[in-house]
Amino acid sequence: MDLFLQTLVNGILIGGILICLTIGFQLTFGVLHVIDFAVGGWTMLGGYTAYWLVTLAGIDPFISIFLVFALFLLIGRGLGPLIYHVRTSRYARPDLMALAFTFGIFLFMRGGALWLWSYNSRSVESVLSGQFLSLGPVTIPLMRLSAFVMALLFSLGLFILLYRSRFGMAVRALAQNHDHAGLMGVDVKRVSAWVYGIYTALTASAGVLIATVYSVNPSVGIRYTLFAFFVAVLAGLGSVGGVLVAGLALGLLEAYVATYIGARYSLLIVFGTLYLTLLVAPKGVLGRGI
Amino acid sequence: MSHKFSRRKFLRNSILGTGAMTLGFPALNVNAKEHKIRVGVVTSLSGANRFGGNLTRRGYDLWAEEINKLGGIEIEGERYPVEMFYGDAQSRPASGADAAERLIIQDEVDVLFGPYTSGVTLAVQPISQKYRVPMISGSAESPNVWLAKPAFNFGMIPAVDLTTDKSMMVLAENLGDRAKTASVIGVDEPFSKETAEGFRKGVEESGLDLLSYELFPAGSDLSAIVSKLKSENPDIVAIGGHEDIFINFVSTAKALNYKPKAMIMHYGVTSAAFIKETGTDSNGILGVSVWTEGLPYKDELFGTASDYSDLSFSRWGTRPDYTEAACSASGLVLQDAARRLGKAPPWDQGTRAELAKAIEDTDIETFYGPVGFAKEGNHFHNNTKPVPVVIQIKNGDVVPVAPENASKGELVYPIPGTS
Amino acid sequence: MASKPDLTPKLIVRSLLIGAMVIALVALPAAIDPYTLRIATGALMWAGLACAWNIVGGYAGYISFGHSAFFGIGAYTTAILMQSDVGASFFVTLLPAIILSMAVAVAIGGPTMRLRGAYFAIATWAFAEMLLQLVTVLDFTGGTSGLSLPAYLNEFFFYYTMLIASAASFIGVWVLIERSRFGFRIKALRDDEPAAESLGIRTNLVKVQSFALSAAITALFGSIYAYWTTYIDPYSVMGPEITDQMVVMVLLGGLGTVWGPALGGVLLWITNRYIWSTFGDTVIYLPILGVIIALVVLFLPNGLISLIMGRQRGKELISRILGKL
Amino acid sequence: MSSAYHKAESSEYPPLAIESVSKHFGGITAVDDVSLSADVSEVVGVIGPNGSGKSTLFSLAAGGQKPDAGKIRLQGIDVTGWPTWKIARTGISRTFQIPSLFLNMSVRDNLLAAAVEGDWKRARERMESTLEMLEISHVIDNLTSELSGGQQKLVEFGRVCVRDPKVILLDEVTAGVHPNIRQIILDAIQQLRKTGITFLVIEHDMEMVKEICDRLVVMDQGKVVAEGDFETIASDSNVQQAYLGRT
Repeated sequence: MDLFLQTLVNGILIGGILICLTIGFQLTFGVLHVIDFAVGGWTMLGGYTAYWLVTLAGIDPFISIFLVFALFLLIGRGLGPLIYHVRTSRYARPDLMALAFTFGIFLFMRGGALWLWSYNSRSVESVLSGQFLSLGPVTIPLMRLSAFVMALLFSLGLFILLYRSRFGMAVRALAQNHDHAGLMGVDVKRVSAWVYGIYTALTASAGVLIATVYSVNPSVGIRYTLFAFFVAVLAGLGSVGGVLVAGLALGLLEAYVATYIGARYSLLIVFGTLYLTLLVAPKGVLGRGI
Repeated sequence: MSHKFSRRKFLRNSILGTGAMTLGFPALNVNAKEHKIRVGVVTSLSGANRFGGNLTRRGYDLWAEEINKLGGIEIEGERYPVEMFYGDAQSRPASGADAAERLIIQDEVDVLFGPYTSGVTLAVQPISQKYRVPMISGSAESPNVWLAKPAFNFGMIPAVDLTTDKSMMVLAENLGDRAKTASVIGVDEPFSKETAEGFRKGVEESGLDLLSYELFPAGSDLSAIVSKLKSENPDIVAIGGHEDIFINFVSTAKALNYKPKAMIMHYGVTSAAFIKETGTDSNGILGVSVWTEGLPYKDELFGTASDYSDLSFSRWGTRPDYTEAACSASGLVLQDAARRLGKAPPWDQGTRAELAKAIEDTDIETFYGPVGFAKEGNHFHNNTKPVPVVIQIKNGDVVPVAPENASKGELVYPIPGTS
Repeated sequence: MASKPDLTPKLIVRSLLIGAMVIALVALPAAIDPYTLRIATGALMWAGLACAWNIVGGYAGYISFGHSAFFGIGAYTTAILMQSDVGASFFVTLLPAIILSMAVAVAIGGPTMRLRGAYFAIATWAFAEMLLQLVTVLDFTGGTSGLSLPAYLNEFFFYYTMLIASAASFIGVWVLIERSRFGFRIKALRDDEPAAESLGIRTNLVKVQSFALSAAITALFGSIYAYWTTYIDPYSVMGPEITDQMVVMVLLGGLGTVWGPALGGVLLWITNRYIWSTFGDTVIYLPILGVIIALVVLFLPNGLISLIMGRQRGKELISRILGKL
Repeated sequence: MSSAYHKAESSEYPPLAIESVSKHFGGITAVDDVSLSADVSEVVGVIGPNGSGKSTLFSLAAGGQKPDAGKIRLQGIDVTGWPTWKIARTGISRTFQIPSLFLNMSVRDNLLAAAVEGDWKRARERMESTLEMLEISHVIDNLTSELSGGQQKLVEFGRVCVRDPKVILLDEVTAGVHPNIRQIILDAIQQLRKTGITFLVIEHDMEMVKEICDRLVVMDQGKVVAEGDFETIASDSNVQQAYLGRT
């Protein structure tokens, strides 16, 4: 029973990490209709930034996360127009071209990180590293808990931004229809660029916590890309609310399978379930959002 | 590090490339060979196994630099400098094969220094055999490599099935009644899985109670594994994996308020990066190593094991682990075999086959320990001489604690502050 | 629609060019060293794989992220059948490899191809990852330790095998898609599925057919690859990198054209190996490759084939001009 | 409405017979118990205000959507619930309200693609004569995405003709096109009906309706509210209230 409860906690907390990872991706898909291959790359870069900030300047990840957010907001804002250009061009398949473009960016990030910062895994130390909370038989790691809390804050913040602000209204108009939004006086290009900025900021910030929970090395990206994609389709691409459900579901599935069926089969069952779910519910568990 | 852009190579490749496309000619031997021994290194500089791949490179490079300081390898009274060529296997067997063929054909290497992973080694092995280029593998530890009976490949490190079970038995014996149960976990990937299997065998043979044996996919979240171990609370936890997994395991266990009474790992524990990244959490962790700087071995080039460690530290800034040591020792094997062969380079195919024979007959003492290759059996051409040492990390130092004759300190058990 | 070509000077020039290319390809091994031949063999393989992916991705308009699964099925079928306890000879293993991959493609193609766009892409990726995990936990696949095949290191054999397989794939695709009714069906499906359906085209069948054809070609190359490299493990033949490479090659070469994938596959592979060998003692080639891909997308959106054929209509023109040969 | 009754009534089946067909979307009834049949060479106009269920009726007839109740017969064959492609092969062909051309293909290939499931041997010949009839032979090699709106309408119309169907459904085929192009289409319809093809057309253009339709069916809120020739309909008070009055 104790193990069962602990597994429940483990699953929920894995879910929190998955939600952090995916929430920004959902936004950029919902609005720009870009499948960003580089999502794992942004996560990795966020982690590295936090690593350098704590190693060189002694800034704790819980503080540097704000710096990372600001930094990547600007980077993403800068890159956004390029993504927008590729996505809205008159190419044969602009969606694919955007995918290829972000694939190139991802390769650049991965190779660049490997080249600059070499190969070894880096642990990011925080005040909460290794700290835990004991609740009866259950142990709650505080780092993971804070990732979970951040997942909730991200979702809440995004919700407020989308539904309680002028900018959010423009974003939602854009998500519905690019042409109409343009006609309604929305500066489509600028809003798109900011959306991409917010996405990279959210994802890099998630990377800070993920690097603190696990560790970071140049090759971690591809796995995060994979999981972000999977959580996103399970949620229903573009659905921000669905991410909460899908992230928790995948987290719990992974934890329970690993504990009770065998860790060796955890990914097999997770991917299998995902594939079958997609066949049964082609638009994800909650359908489209934003 | 020689990360410089080689203009000569660039030009030559360009000429080769265009030439091959347009003229159709045998563009093979563009530059006349100086009297050098050309050594090709196939290893994983990028990809999943870049960590260990780069360690192997350090080991090989350190030897090359040292021998070149003396003017090169001595053959029949004359010195022949060593020139190193590299091919990135990208942690992929096919890239390793591409790299090997390129080094052999285009760079015309006389000898190969082998890859980091067993998978790449398995793909490179047939190519070294085809062109009769002897290969000395300073790293590959999977027993599968030697099952194939490679005629031209020689392994410096005993296969994991020879080391992990023994070290588990040594550990169990040392702990006596204090340890009764053990759990084994491992990453489901070639080397790690075999390490875990070795540990399991050791647990069974030493009469410990095996509480669980579990493999998990690389990159999976460890909280489930840790929680399970915590609820079983075995006396010994044995882990097969690479440094990434250890770092994640240690931090996940800590965050879940679990500290096993004893934790034994194999590869990577002794690496500087592991100790640095885990900090004080590494205190008390046990490891298996076929070499440590405290061992009483020595040779002419590097001096004692501890001299080697100092040299490596001053060159790279970190203390070497056994992979680096084994890779540096690969050079010593080449040196000795070339001396016995007694023929000046360049070596043709026939001579290289003789060189392989000479390597097969190796029987030397080095700072890394005795080296000699099995000539038959399931560990064909594997150096089975080194004896595994159980080490324990104490305040950032790697201290051999068992067996008796190698021990430099007390085995601390259980680790203070354990669950 | 077979048009009866007149024997114009243009046609003669084209025939001569094609003839020269064929002779060059056949004679190449005599002219280059074994390493360069190895790269050429790889280039042929990647061109063939890009061609296979293009059937589903370029013509049918379904972006598959799961083609590594079929590559792996081919590789594993050959590897398993060539283990000493079975002892099949290489060519004998090709048929089961192709049949198995087609069977899997038909089985999953129907339900999976009901999904569109990104959902299809990610579903196929999930399938490939699932198969990858399955291969790692099974025993007869050697698990994560992989399988070694009998080493047959005749570089000429593999060059010509790849050449034949690749040429057959391209000619097959050209005949089938640019020269027969099937081509109209599949392109109509890509451009507007309801409209295609309203014209009597059985789109579900066409989708599965194209998926199975693509899978079969992919598996064929997987089989040859396994024999060629002599050792396979789950990640080396089923890892997502295989698919990534195929996708990028087609996009860079020219999506939905017959010859774009050939150009993309060959050029990208040679560039990859060239940068890799030139900067081989560092990993700087990885970011460089990334930048090249991004730049091509930005400046050559219709693929490299449009360099030859001009920007605007390169895509259609090339297939039409070459199609008239 | 049994088939036995049908057989007894006429030895010749009508090319298209829609029998008491209904379709609901959620709580909305888009098509409500509609019956309609068209004879050989007849041109039937379907008119009505926006949202009266005309396009849905077309989708039901051509198989794009399945009716919740009722039957669709082509030449007496019950095709209800058949997949679209199978219904199409039985001899019905349609255009869409929003032109759905194969935009990455040339005009030639668009037309050939339409013939792919029919008489393939004569496809090229029919493509060429269709292009000639519609006076767009000069853009044969253009991508359809490069054409003007009117030309696109022509290509879509041409695609339908190439198939050589028994029944053609045209959904606002002349909406927003240049008068010249409109005339081309009208002439083509007149020419094709002489070969025995039945037309069902959705139109807002009353001039055109008057000119080519033998019979009109007026729909409002999913129901047929009137049926008859142009004069009868024009004077029908129901229609004026439901449709003409509002526009």
